[in-house]
Amino acid sequence: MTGEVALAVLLLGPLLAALGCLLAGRQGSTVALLALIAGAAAVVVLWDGMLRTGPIEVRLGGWGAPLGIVLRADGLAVGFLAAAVVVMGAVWAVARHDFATPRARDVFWPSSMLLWGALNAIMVSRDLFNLYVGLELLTLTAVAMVALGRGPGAIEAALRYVLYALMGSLVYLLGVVLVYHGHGTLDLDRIAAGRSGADALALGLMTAGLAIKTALFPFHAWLPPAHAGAPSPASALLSALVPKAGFVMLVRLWFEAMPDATPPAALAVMAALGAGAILHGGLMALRQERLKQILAYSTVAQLGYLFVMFPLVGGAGAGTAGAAEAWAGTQIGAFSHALAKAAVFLCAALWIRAIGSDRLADLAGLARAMPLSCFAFGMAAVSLMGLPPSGGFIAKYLVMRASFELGLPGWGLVLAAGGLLAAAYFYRPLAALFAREPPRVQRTPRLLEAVPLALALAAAALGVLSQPAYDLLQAGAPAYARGIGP
Amino acid sequence: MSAIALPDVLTIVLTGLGLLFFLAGTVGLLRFPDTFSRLHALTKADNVGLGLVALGVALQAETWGQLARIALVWVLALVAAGLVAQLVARAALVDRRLRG
Amino acid sequence: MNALPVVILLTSLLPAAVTFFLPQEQHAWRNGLNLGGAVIKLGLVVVLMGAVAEGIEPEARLPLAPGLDLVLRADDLSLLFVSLSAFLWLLTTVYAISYFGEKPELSRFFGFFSLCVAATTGLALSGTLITFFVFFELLTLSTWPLVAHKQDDQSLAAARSYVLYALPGSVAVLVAIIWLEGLVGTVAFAAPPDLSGVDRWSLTLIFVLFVGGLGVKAAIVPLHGWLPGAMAAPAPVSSLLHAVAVVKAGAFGIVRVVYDIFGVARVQELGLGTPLAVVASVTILWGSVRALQQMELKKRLAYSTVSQVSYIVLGTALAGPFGTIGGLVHLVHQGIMKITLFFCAGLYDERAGARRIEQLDGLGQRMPWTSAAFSVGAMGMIGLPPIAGFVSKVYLGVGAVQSGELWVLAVLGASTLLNAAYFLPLLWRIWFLPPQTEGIGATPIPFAAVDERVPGLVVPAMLTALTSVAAGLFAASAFSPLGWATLIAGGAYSP
Amino acid sequence: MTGSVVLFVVTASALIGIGLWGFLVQAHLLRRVLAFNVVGSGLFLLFGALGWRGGGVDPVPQALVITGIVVALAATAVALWLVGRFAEETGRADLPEDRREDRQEKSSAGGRP
Amino acid sequence: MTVLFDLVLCALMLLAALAAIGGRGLFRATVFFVAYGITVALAWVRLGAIDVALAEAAIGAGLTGLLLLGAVARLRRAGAPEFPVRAGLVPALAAAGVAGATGWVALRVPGAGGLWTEAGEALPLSGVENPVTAVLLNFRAWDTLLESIVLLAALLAVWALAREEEWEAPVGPPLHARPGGVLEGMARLLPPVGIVVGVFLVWAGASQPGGAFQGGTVLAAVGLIAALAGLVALPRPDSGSWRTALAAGPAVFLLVGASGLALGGLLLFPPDWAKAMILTVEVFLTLSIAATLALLVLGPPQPRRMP
Repeated sequence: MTGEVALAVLLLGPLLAALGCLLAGRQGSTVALLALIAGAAAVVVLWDGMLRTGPIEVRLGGWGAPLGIVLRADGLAVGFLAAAVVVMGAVWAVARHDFATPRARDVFWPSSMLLWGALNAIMVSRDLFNLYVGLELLTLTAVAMVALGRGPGAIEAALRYVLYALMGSLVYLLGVVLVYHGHGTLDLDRIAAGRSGADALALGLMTAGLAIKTALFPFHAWLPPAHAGAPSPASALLSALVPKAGFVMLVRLWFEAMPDATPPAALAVMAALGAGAILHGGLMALRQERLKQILAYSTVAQLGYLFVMFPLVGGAGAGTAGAAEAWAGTQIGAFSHALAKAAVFLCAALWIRAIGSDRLADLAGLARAMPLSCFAFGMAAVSLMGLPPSGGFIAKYLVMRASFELGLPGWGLVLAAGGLLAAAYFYRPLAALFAREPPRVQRTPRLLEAVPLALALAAAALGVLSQPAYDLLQAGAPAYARGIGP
Repeated sequence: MSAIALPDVLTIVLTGLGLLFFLAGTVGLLRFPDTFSRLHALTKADNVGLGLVALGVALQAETWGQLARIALVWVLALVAAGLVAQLVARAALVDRRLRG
Repeated sequence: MNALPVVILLTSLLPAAVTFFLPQEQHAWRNGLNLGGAVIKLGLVVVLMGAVAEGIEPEARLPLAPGLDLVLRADDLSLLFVSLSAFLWLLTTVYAISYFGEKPELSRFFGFFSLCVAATTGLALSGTLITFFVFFELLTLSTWPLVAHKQDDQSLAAARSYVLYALPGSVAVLVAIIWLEGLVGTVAFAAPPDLSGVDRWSLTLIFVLFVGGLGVKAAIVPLHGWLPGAMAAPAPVSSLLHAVAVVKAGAFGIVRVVYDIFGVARVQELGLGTPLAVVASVTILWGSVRALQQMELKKRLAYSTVSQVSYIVLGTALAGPFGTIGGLVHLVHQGIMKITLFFCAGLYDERAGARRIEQLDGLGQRMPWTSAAFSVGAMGMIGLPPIAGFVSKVYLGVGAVQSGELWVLAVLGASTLLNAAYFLPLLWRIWFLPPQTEGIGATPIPFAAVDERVPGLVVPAMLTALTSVAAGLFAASAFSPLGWATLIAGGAYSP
Repeated sequence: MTGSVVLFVVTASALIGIGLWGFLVQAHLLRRVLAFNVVGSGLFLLFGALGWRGGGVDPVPQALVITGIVVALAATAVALWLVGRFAEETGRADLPEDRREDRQEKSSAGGRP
Repeated sequence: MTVLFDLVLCALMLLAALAAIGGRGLFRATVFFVAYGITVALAWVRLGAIDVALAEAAIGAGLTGLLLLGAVARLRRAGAPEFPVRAGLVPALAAAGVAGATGWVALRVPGAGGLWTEAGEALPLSGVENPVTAVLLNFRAWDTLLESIVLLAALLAVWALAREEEWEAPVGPPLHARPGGVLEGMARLLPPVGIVVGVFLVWAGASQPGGAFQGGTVLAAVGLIAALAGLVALPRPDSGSWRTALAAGPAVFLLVGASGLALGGLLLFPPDWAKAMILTVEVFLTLSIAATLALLVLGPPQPRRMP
């Protein structure tokens, strides 16, 4: 019962808080803080309940699968819920000082709570149409945040984002229509039980739609301007959390709902797109002049990492221990990317507040003036490069080992090359920070600098204490992810 | 065809007449030179046409509720047509004076 | 007892964590913390030495993820490297404290300094390949800020080239590890994996990847480009980097790969022994020739390091116990002697402003203690008895004969001559030539004002010089580096 | 499936095709939003037509379509106001990547600001 | 006979859609889009889904058409150039491919029968007679709750477009209704009728086609006429009363849903209480939907500079 209450707090809490922030106006951030504290407590309860009794399932309104909506908090969901709370808390701490004007404050706080609520709803939902509505809410709040950006390109970036998102959600919805026609239900587990001739086309359409929402390689054009244009605390949320929702939906569709509707060739195509993302994102990040653009293209590349696991988990390797390792490694990689990417964007937020610009030339020598946030940036960069000690490294190691064990070493080498590319494009800002003469810096309270440091240390800790994260993922993981045959 | 009941015959005749008025209105719209005469044609013909069609359909209504609704539709359409015609005419006048 | 390796690791990890947050002016706290850590570490290493001598091999295990555990395990080979790094870290800390004095950014320096030693200790004490890799990477990350410490263009360029070499190297090592573990499962040094089932082609490729990746740090010829550039770093860094931490880590890695993973017999059977020996020899000769051409003292010492480290690699490449012992013992001897030379180079630079060779003329009169230490180190490097260098070269020679690779003798002879060629002129200038008062040779500090009496700098140099001599004289005793090396070699060759 | 439902399914698919073509090929932002709405209504029509049973449409698709229409409206409103603001700021109604300079721009009858 | 009507209707739909997308002028395209919306509503009537027909006509054709018209006017004011329609082979092939595949699969794959029976069985327990409202507000209440939040999120996104200094200005376009003119006269006549129809729609939703969204749209239209005619002061984004109206619907829905926890399940409507709970939720929801839709049409706060 407590599990259901905790889930209710995590689902209804953020939405109520958003309404509270809308009404509270100036006290918006305090309402948000209360919601975050409640949310954190709920996640802890869920985490503990999950480990003891396995996944927590809630039949909304008591109606159950075919007619009503079923929510299920399994290891993967609780992991992302935890990552979301941590990132939201950090963004709250930095954003408190940033959004002073009434317009920014009255839009940012409700939107951020709605974004958090939508993310929680998507992670635990087992119903295709419910996932659609959650994804749409997530996208609209994200567009609102991009539109808040003060830069010249913010409106254009928001417009391109909305256009891509519109078409993405419609293509996904077309897939949902075909699934309903073929299976007569929208619940993931019931879809897995049945087979229908429309599965292949439906999955193709849904994947195309979600690929647009997750900014997977050919459809990523909207992400860099949007995440660079948005105000930095907002882009921390956008980069760290929003694309993960689309990714989790894809994972549930491909491996839980329709495991055998996916020919091995399709799995290889997904991984190839991921590899394309790593290559394109990395090369483009090397050529950017502004820090936030580098970080945005880094997100495009890091999202590519997540898709490399598809041929390892599905296809020939399905059900083997290697597949379970690749799956767990990718999820830990997603968690540590969320933490590390939020950390680097929050560092960018602090630096832009301190020196007014995020051009690499202006950042020269900042290590002397703001040592704490520069150290945090370095730690987070280490995790994003996949070097030990960090969650990124554990993820890269697990997926690479799985790829070698399953006889597909090519994908492992793609990850290795991706790590090198990440090192290359992170080296330029790091070297700039280390230059000699510090720029004129507006005083930033030390406590604020500790926020990205905490996130970066969390990402590093994920590398050292990854066993609890692994146990969480295994508790309630679907069969294919536990190394047991499908 | 056995003898069709009187109301059905009336419905067909009335709706047929109504459509004729609509046709006249549309022809007027296409043929007349300037905005004002087009407006004149449209409002007159379409309103009468709608009245006739509404009357014809009213004959088929079983309950008073349906009859009331059809009447409400007709009244609202009339008011809306009159209002829109006024506004479009005023806008055309202002536009002509600006460009005149 | 099993917790001992972890505590040894913490003695440098904790000071690092605390030092980062110490404000600049807290000199007393910072120095106390680091020195305390170093002393405790040395004491614990001695305790560990006793335990390992009695055959106990303490092990600590921290599970990270499935099949990925951080394992710290002390065996005789790891102890050899840990004792070297603990001893030299203490001296280098003393040296660095007085070398920097009041210069800025010390908390950052000492933080990364102890982090770097923590990585070296972890690397030495690692029980499995993956643990070794984690600390191998941590070493790269923690040494980057040390090389770039002065934050001027030259040291930033040096740090950049260091990373440019090191990261691809680490990817090579990672791919090799994962490929090997994909074939035989998790690899622990305690129980060498059974490689019989694996085909020759992949084994050879894995070996090449390992040697290539580790070779970057061990500065084997084509991959040594970063080492001379790293001279831009302050003296304590270049001495710790080149005598103890980075360079030896690479060599130690190769030793681990050859002895505890492939096994000497399999390396010879795969026909990889001779090519490795050839590469090492090329490095030895190439390093010495390049050292000859350098006119800057620290650059010459750097190239000398490039060639000396390859002695260790040469030792491992030679089949037969003597070659192995020679290589292993040189790991320690070269460390002690080279750090002496770098301490003295730092002294000459700091106290006399002498960086180029010609500026050394006549410094023997003003800086007798430093020059004496420098001479001991130099002669040791050449291989003159009774200093430690001689012992390793003898064993390497005998090893060469034993393994039937006679051409190696020629290489050793040639390199000894070359060592003499680039060290003796220095000694000649220091002791016998009159000081140059003005012109390009003159040192910026007027000759009369040169004063070496800074205990914090001179004492460590003297101590390391004395240790070099002691290691040579008391080579026969059980607790000398030679004794340990023989113990290890015994293990490697027993069935 | 009776004849008219098949007809509606075919028409709905055709509408999706027309809308998708409009969205992909048009450069003018307002037309692309309009095309998005055409795809949306076509898609919902398909959903309803496939859910046709005897006298009416299965209530679940009906409810989902109503939800879908409202969500589509919300998204369209945001998109249109963004297009308006974008036009006010840049004086253009197409995204930079869609602009082909060789196209001769015919300025409409609208008054200059 | 009816198949012929459907054929004509479908032809009309396709023609209207093509004209809307390919039409020469922007204004012409918008007008055809509204006509297209009406034909789609008719198609829903032909399919027997009256609730959806209402929604499609009110929201799909009505409000969306209004938004498009507003956008056309704004683009014209901003002087954005129009340009002719471009043909494109590859997009055409892609679109035809997707459409063809969808149609082919939809026709070839036998339907799995949907949830007609389950909904029928559960209807008596749902507290309402209209199965669509039952699904909307009971079986899948969580979807509808999120949907009402989506409207609020969209409004926040629209308000985010206001420039910093315009935040205090009232929302809506510059007004130029003549005081005492025809529009104002109409604005006095229509609202009472509109409110009656809207409330009726919401109330009837429990048993016949209708519901919160359709009723809310009618009430929003009434509000818009009154506001555009200048009878009602245009709201400002930071006015407390309007924000309470916006938040009321979702807040009540959330609280009722949460109260379900005490009765044994999230968003649980126990059969005997269901009708009362659903109606209270529906009333507040309609209020919020009407306010949100009206504000969505009025757009971000704009300074009162005359065109």
